[in-house]
Amino acid sequence: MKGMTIIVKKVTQIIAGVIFLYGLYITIQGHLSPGGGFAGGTIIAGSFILLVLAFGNDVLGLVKKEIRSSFIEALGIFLFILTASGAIILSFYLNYDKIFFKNFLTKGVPGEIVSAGFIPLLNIFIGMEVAAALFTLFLAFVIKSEEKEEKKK
Amino acid sequence: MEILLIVLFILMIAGAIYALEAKDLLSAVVSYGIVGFGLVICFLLLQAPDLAIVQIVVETITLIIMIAVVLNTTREEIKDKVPQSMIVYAVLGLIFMFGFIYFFILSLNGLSEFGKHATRMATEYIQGGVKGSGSINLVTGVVLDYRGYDTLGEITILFTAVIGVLTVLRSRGRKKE
Amino acid sequence: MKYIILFIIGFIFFLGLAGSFDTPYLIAGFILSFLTSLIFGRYFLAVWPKVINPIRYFWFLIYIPVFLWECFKANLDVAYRVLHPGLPIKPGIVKVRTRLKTDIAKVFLANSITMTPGTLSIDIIDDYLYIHWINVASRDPAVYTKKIAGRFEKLLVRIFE
Amino acid sequence: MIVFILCVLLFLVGLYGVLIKRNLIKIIIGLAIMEYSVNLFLILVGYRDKGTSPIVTKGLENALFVDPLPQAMVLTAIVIGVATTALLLGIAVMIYKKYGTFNIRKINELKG
Repeated sequence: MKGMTIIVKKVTQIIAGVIFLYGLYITIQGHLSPGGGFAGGTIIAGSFILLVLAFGNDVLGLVKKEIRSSFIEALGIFLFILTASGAIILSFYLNYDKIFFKNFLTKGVPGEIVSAGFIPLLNIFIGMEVAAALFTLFLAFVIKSEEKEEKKK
Repeated sequence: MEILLIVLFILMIAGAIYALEAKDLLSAVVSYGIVGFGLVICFLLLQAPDLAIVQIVVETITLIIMIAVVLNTTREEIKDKVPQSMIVYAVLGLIFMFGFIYFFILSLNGLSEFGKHATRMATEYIQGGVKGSGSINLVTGVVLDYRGYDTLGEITILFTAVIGVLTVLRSRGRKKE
Repeated sequence: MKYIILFIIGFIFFLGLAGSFDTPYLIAGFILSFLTSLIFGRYFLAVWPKVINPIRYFWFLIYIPVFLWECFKANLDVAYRVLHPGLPIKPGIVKVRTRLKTDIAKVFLANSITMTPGTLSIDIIDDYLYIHWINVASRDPAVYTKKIAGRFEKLLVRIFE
Repeated sequence: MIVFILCVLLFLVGLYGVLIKRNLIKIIIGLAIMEYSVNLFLILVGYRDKGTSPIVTKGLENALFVDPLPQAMVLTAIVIGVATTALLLGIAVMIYKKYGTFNIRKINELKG
C-alpha cells in the first residue's frame, strides 16, 4: 500500500498521537462524562487507521500488525470476563457473594475519577476490545486488496 | 426542535434513495454516508452525546471499508434488463410495505406522543442509578452495571464477527495448495 | 528526543482536557502520555532544536494577522466572482516553485494556500506545488508564483528555517 | 407523530433496497439503512421534551433526564452493526472473487 502525499503525512505525524490520547481520555472518563469504552475504542482505532492510510505499509508489516491487534482483542475480552467474575474468584479468599458481575470494589464518591468500583476497569477493557476489533477489520480488508495487487505484478 | 428533526429526516431519506438508485457504486457508497452523518446530528439533538461520538467514528470507518471494497472490485451498476418475474416480486414487496405501514399506524396508538415518554422504566434507572452503580453517567452505569450481561454478549458478538471476517478473507493459509 | 516532546505535549493536552490538577488526574495523565509517546513517538516530527526558539513564535504571531488579511481579501474576490452574473472564472492547475527547504514549511505553505478561498493545493512533488486556481490570471510562472506563494513564503522562512 | 412515521419511511427505503435491488453492495447498504432507522426509532421513543442528556453532574440532580435505557441498548447495537456490515462485505468480496459479478440473479444461474 502506497502512502499519501507529503501534506497528509506531516499533518498525520503531528495529530495522530493527540487523537490516540483523546481516545484514552474518553475511555477512562466514561463514568463521568459522555463516552466510555465503545466511544474511546472507536477513536483509538481511528488513530491507527489514520496512520496506516497516511503512511502505507507493505503486506508483511500489515500482517504483523494484524496478528498483534487480534491478540490485543482476545486479551481485552479475557480481561473483561476475568473482572466480571472477580467476585466469584475472590470469594474463595474473602467474604464475597458468589455473583457474576458483582461490583466488588468500593464505589467511592460519585463524580471523582476513582469511583464507581470496577466500571472504569471494564471501560478500559471494552476500549481495548473495540479498538482492536475495528482495526483488525480494517486491516483484513486492506491486506486482501494488497494481495490482489501483488498477484497482478 | 421537531421541525429541525423533520428536515433532517427528509434529507436522510433523500440520501438513502439516491444511495440505492445511483448508477455508480462509489457515489452510492458516498451518499450512504449522508444517512450516517445525519444520524449523528439527530443523536446530538436528541440528547445522546455518547451515541454521537460512537456513530461519527464508526460511520467513517464503515465508509473507508466500503470504499476499499468498491475500489478493489467493480464500480459499475448492473445494467441488464428487468426480467418478467421481477414484477411479481415488486408487487409482492409493495403489498408487504403497505401492510407494514398499516400495522405500524395501528400500533402508534399504543405509543405515547413524541417528547412525552411515559417514564415507567426510566424512573428507576434515573433515581437509583447513581447510588446503585456509582457512575454519574447513567448510560455507562446501565451498560456496565445493570446490563453487564448484555455488554458481555455484545463484545462476544464483536469478537465472533471479527473471527468470521478473518476466516472469510484470509488467503495466507490457502496459498500453498 | 521526539518521544520527550510528544510526552510533554500529551501531558499538557491531557490536563487541559481534564481541567483539573488533582493527584489522580496527574497520575493518569502521566501514565497515558507515557503510553502515547511509547506507541506514537517514532512517527512524531523531529524538530527539537527549533521548538524552543522564542523568535520563531514571535514571527508566528505576526503570521496570523497577515494570513487572516489575505484570507479576507480572497474571500471578497471569490464572493464577487460567484455573485457576478457573468461568472468570470477561468479554472486551471498551476505549478508553483517554492523556495522553502524543509518539509514542514512546505506543508504549512500548502495548508495556508488551501485555506485561502479560490486556491487549493493538490500535491507537493520535490520543490513544486501543484495548485488548482479558480481564476488563472496569467501564464507567466514568475507572476503567479509571486501572487500565490510569495505573500506567505517570506514569513514562513523565518518561522521554520 | 410525524417524526415516527418519517423514521419508518426510512426503514421502508432500506427494505425496498433489500427486496428489489440485485446488486450485493446495494443490498448491504439497504440493510445498514434499516439498522440505522431502528436505532433512531429507539432513541426517538426515549426522548422527553426539554430533557437533558443523562449525566447527573452537581446542581442537576433534579433535572429532567432523557431515558438512559434505549441509549445503552443502541450504544451496543451500533458497534455490533459495524461488525456485521463488515462481515457481509467480506462475504461479498469473496463472492465477487469467485463469480466475477455482484449480480445475485447471475450468481443464481451460475451455481451448481
